[in-house]
Amino acid sequence: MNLDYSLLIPEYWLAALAALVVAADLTVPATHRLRIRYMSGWLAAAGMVVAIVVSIVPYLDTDKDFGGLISVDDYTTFFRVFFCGVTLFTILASMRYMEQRLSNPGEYYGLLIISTIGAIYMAAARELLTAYISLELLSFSLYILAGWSRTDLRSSEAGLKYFLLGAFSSAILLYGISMIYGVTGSTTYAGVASGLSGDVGDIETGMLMGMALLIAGLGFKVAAVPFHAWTPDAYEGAPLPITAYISATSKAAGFAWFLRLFSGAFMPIIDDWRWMIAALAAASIVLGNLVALRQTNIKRLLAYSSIGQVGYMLIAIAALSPDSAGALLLHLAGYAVTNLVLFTCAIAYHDETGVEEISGYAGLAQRAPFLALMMSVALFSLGGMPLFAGFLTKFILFQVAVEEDLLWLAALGVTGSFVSLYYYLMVIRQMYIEQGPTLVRLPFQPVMYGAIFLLGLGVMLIGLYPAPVYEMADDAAQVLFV
Amino acid sequence: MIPLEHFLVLSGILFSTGIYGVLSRRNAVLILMSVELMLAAVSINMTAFAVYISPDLFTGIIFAVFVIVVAAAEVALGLAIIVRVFRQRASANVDEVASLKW
Amino acid sequence: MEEAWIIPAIPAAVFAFMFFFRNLLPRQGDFVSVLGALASFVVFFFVLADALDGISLGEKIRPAVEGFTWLEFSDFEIRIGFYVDELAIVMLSVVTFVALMVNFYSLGYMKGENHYGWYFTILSLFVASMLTLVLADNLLLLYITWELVGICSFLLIGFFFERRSAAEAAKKAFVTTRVGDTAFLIGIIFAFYQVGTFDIQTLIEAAEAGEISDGWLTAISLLIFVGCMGKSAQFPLHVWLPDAMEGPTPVSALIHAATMVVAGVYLTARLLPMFEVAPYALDFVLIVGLITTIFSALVGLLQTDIKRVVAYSTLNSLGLMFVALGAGGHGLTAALLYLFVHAFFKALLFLSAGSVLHATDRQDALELGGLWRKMPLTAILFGLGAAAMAGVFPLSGFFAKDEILAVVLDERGPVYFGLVLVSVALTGVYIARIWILTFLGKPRDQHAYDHAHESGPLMMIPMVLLGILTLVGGLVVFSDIGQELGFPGGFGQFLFVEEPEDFHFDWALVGASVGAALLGVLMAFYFWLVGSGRRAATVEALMPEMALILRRKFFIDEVYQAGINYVMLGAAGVVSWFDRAVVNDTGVNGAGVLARFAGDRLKYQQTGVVPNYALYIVVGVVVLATIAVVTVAR
Amino acid sequence: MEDFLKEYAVVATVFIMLGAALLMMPIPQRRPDLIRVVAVVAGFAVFVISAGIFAFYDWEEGGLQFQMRWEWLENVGFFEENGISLYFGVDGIAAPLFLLNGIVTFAGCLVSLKIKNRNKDFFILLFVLSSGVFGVFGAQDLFFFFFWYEVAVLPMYMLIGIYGSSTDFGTFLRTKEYGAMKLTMMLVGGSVLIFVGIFTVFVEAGLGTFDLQALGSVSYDVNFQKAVFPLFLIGFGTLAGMWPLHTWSPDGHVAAPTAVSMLHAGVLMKLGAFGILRVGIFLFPEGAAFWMPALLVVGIIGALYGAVSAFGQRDLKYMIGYSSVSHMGYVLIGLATLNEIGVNGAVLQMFSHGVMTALFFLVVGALYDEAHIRDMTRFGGLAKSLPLIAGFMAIAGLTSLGLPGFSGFVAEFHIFVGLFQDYEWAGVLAVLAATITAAYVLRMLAMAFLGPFNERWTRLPDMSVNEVMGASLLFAAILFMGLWPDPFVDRIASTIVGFPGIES
Amino acid sequence: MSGTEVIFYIIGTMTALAGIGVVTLRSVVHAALSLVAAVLGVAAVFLLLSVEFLFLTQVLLYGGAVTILLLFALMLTRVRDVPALMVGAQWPLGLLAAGSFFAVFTVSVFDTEWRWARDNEELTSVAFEDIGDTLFRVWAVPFEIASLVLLVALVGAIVLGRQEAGDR
Repeated sequence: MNLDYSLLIPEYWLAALAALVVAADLTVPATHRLRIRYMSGWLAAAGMVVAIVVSIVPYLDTDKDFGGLISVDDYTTFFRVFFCGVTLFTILASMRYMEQRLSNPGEYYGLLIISTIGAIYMAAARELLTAYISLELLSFSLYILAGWSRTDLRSSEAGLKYFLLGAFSSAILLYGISMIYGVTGSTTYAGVASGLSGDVGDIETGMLMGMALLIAGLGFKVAAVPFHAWTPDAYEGAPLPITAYISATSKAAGFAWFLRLFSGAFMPIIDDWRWMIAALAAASIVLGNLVALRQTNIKRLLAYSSIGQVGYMLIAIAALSPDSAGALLLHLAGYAVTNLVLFTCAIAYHDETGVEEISGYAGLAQRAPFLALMMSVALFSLGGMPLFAGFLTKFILFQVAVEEDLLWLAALGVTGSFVSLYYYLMVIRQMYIEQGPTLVRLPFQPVMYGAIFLLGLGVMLIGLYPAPVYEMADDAAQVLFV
Repeated sequence: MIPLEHFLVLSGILFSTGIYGVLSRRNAVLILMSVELMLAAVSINMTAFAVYISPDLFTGIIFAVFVIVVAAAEVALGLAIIVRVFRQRASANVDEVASLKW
Repeated sequence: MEEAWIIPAIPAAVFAFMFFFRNLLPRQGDFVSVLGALASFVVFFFVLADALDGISLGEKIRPAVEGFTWLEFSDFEIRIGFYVDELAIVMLSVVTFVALMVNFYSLGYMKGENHYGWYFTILSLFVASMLTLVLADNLLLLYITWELVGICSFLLIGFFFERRSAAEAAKKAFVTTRVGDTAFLIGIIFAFYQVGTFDIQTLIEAAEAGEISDGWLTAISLLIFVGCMGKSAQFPLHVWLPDAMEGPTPVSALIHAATMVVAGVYLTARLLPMFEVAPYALDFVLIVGLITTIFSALVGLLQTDIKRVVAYSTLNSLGLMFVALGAGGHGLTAALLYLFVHAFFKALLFLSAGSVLHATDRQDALELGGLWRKMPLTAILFGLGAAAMAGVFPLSGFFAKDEILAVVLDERGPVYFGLVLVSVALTGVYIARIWILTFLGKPRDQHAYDHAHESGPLMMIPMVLLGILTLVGGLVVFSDIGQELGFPGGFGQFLFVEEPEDFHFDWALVGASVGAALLGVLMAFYFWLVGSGRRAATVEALMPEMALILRRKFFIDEVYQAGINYVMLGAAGVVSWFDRAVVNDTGVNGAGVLARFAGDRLKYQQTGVVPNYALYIVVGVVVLATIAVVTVAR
Repeated sequence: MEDFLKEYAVVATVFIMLGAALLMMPIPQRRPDLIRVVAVVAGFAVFVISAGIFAFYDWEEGGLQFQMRWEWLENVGFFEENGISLYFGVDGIAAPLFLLNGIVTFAGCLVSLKIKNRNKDFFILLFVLSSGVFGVFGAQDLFFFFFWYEVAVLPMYMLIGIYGSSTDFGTFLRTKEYGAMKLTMMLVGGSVLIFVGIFTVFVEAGLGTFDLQALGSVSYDVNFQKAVFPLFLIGFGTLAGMWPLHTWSPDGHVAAPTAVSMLHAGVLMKLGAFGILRVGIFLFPEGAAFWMPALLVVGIIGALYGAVSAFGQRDLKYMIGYSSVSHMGYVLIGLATLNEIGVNGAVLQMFSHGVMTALFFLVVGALYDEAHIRDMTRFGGLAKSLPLIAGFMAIAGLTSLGLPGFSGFVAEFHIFVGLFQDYEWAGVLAVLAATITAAYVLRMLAMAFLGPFNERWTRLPDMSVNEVMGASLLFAAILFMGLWPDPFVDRIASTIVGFPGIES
Repeated sequence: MSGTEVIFYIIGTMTALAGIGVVTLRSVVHAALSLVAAVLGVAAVFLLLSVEFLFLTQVLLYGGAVTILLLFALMLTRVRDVPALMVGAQWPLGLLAAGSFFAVFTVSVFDTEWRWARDNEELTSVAFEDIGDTLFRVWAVPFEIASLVLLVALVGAIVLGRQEAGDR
């Protein structure tokens, strides 16, 4: 048994960083803290940069496992960078928001960082218990973060709902895991797979029972219909940066687990569960996009839109193959970057005006052209328009589905994406067409604008020169199917 | 020896009861208690499988240990959240804490 | 003869030049246009001399074919080609001459109008198009120029566009002829698919050789003839022509006398060999011509607008030409002769009418009268034209009408002959009537009368020239005179279909023809001059309904207007409604509304209550699990 | 040097537009003069380049020229050799359309110089639009074909929404937002089908590449062709204003600002027809043969329907909008003939209608900007005080009714001839539509520009110098094709002859 | 039926009844006590499966700490205890859903051939050392993560539970 702890350096660093941030916040006296503005934030951000470096450099082309529980391979590396990146930008986007509307910065950043560990291990785990416990680590952090705001009543309500439903769904998930364990006799993915592939006869109903429960639990995590109901409420209630974080990390972590688990463990019986995923995908696309048509709050709109997006991503799971995994990773990357642009813009605007309603965006193009521009870029990208990431990643995603004979799902996905364009355009309409109450320019925010610019470049990069990212994603995906 | 299925049925009863509790209770604490019931059912399942299937590796037992630990942490965290909501709204009934909707 | 292309090229170049530079030139460049017309006219004589060189009596000139490929696409070729034969030469002579006259006349008539230079620009384009039309060796080029002529007429009729009536008349002219053109175009394309080319001679040869089935041949002939009907204002597509009098008078002369309206006659004449082969085609031509000629004579009886009466006389003449063409036999010769002389006396009539108009600013004969005292020369010239129109011996119109009557009698028998004779008599009535009303009697509008004066030399010279030609133009039928002029013989010996035709008087026929004409003229004198028109009023009072019908031109305009109002605008209304209510509001918006409605309903599943959410989860699990277990369970 | 120019000419058109848009972004809003300079220079540059592409397309050689290929995604995922490449090339069909877009873009720049409010955003969006159009015409890779196609749709919403105008019909209101949204949604909705079509083609071909030529070399199963062709037909047909999916066109074009109407009605609608030809018929000749009668019927209905609708309009722009539907009906009819003459006519009509309708919108825009109404019944006799506007309007109108000497005749005549080859009955109806066109064009001219002068408009200024320049450019193009169509026909024929599925 | 089996069915019935009590009893305190009973019943089942370690954990953690926490929570959040309103409006649906889940689950349990399960063998208890050894050797990483989970829960409980100035 290989217990090479050096494989886990990035996570140890993250844990240490979390401790450091909390400790710094506790120890530096309040008088000094005022002098070093955003101290905790900058510390955490710098630490995340280190974490990204540490995640990449030693592990290029590594393919090792830790005790059969954790894999450190291209896939893990991909998600380490991914999650650390998301956390980094969330931290950057949080700084001003934190100062204005939240408290306890040390704990806040600490929890963000620790939740990153959970997300990474969900992607890296090769065993159900490890994955489950990582999931709980991530979830607990998010429950707390969602309810972080003391000034906003909605925040604690969101935390409560998220928590209660999360606990409920994780019980369901566990029950599913137990059934799978019972049928296959193992909790490692490889063990499950061999337990299934040795099966020459019919598939056991117990296994399917377990899968239904497991899919429900995972579906909750990624917010697939009908397990989605927490999403709009949690998105709306949570502080904006946390909404951004949930939309990127929580979803991506769910899919990271989804991919590794389903490709590693359930590939032998794909024909028996494909319809479940396909059904969820279809339901998500339809419900998410339709309900989003009638939303007035930007967070809620994005929540429903993200439900629709989950539908697209589930298509890749339904069409599980090495190609589809690569496509999904690429799409996740594009989606996360796009979403971060969108949310960071929303946060930047919120920081200045406190506006969350879509109608409050009226006249943004004149008040803050840069924000409006980047927000439009992100919205168009989400709507699947070219020049931006969304077009290419969705294109590849759906193409993969068609390769696996899921033409109807791909068609539904394209249609959903078409519907989604309507409500994205409604936001753009507010920003560009409607006249705002004032034409006063919003002040320049260097940190936010810098972050938005970088992320926007990412959106354009994936949209216009996707080869490097796609190759990385594809390499990462190949690992799963060896 | 008691058949495995009987343990599973017992856990199924507990799990279903828990589901019913979550679906029908209004008080957040009671919902949490129902979830605990479900987790207990999970533990039974895990342990029974572990004992009947792979006693040498007893993965299920370890799993059950973790489930219990997580459940405990969950209760602690849930308590904090519920109490906080209660402080803000003077109610821990979930249908009264429903300002976020539609 | 190979240089015939120069004739249209000159006015075309003038047009292009004037289009861009007219405002840089003195007098807005009118002299360029006049010189261009003159040059064309001169070049025509060179071409004529070349054509006549070395042919003797009974010989046809060797047609010259000249041109280049404009557009080629696999087996589909569009040529700009010129074909010069006798027919083309007759037309060229008419067009170049009248163009020159009108140009001159316009110098005086149009002086001081707005857009003076623009007028001459369009005039040049018109002349160029008309000349090309006459020379075209293929149907497509002919169609192109046909359309160009149409648009020029639109622009010229609408020249005084600030008058609502002028604008409407221009529109009406273009759209009505366009209806005919639609059929023409279809006919051309059918012909293309039958013979694989647009070449006119090839088409005729194929038709004569029987390579085209009868059905196709009839279809092609009739479709093309419908085009001719539009352009030559044959019933029922005649409505535009009287209204076209809204244009400047020289334009009326140019369009209604010499050029555009005879384009249809020319085309029918050009394709006559094909029409003769096609069943029913000639009969159709004959009947349409007959209807038109009688119809227009009847309507002309009670009109009072000078120019309108002249316009109806044009309809009348055109109908006669088609009667001649449709009669067969020597009809071609007769029709072309009529066309040739008609150009002179009709131009004369219009220019005289223009002279009156110019002098008095009145157009309605009821406001005029007694003008011969103020404008004797005009009165004489108008009278000359009117007499020629009526067919009074020995004016040019007489010879032509005589020929036509002879042909009809020979080929179609006494019934048709009688009908034509009626038309001739009616012509005598109305044309004499208008002359009487205008120039004789007492002035009815003293103010107009007082201001009346003879027009200036720029206008009078062309009129006098035309008057002389009206007087002597008919003599070309005589072989001796033809030979004196350098032709191999008289008109019928120069232009013929199968064999040269020698002109001879059939005295009975002459008697009938002249008798009918004179009878008409005398009736006019009797009713309208003697007793200052009280007798006419008496007759009118006897049958008021009849008079109303005639005055309102058989209500055809009203019917068409109703057609446009109820059918076209109605269809537009229905389509608009369909477009908005069905396609847009139901089809397009409906989908959107449906989606939004679904969203509106679906969003209420988000109740905000945790146990509801949990219920969704459980239902999801149970459904998934049930389906899975039921399908797989042993 | 020449090779270099030839290789990069097409890329240059696309990226000059995009580059100019990028270049404008940092220019501050308070320097509109600078923006105008960039816009005109870029517009002129692409005009010159596209004219060069048209001129130097060697029609005797034919085939794809001006080729350039950059690998974009290759040997990754399911992509194999040449998976997706930024592959440009110009064939004989695209060459005139390049010229068209160059002309209309430049003319659009010229007339847009007078925009004062947010002109920076306007030009950025306009240039993105134009780059997309160039991209589609040049794309030889199915993915990028669609990519640029969507790029061209992308900026429309904002362009119309911000700079457009609403129309009050008395009983109901057509707002610019509505027009913009409908246009965008319908076009994107159409592309849903194209999306699905592309997926299936890629899988069916199984080559792992989107290279259009490679995909075209596969012979697809006939039933597959029959099933998939309608996706492309309807998808592209939506953009081509195919009845009954045309309703975005009148409302959208009316709501749009001048330059956008020009580009959209003039060029963008051609993308649809171009797509049907370049992708639909090219890949699925047998499917096309199966479905073409349906397209023919729809095209005829569109031509008549548009003409009759236009006849009933009082709003000048609506009349033009419906006339676009009618004329695009001709294009579709031409394509539906599937013979060389008819398809040739369709491509000619694309060009002809492009310049003609651009001229229409330019003139109406010039009028509307000053008069602020477009109801033709409320004008009258404008030819007196506004000879330029009236003149250009008349030219556009006459082109539209197929007057010989102008481009419309050449195009429509080809279409008619092609149509009569197999479908006489349809030919009669199509020619009838041309007659109705004459009726409504003349009705419009008579109502608005002829007749007694309405004194209310005494102070209305005529077209500005910029507008006259733009209009003259378009007029020159109309005359060029009308008087000397040979260059066009040669180029188109070099590709049409031997094009899959098109008979002689 | 051996003694073990009798005991199992008795304990099982009691546990199930206690569980039903948790979700049906109108008094929250009764429900909490019923939960204690159910948890202890589950502990007894662990014992029957001869997993003493779990039995101990269950009794200590659940029977002790968790229950007390829950009672605390109930006390802290109880302003009014109106028994009639303990159950939400959708309880019939809940019953239906839970019932159908149980039905499906039972069918699948009896339908499945648990082929990995040993038959007719005596249960051997698992030694504490073995559990500890495995926990820290094989399951070291999950263990560490679990520690983080506990830490997070702790920090979260403190942050959320703490009253601060500006709280609403």
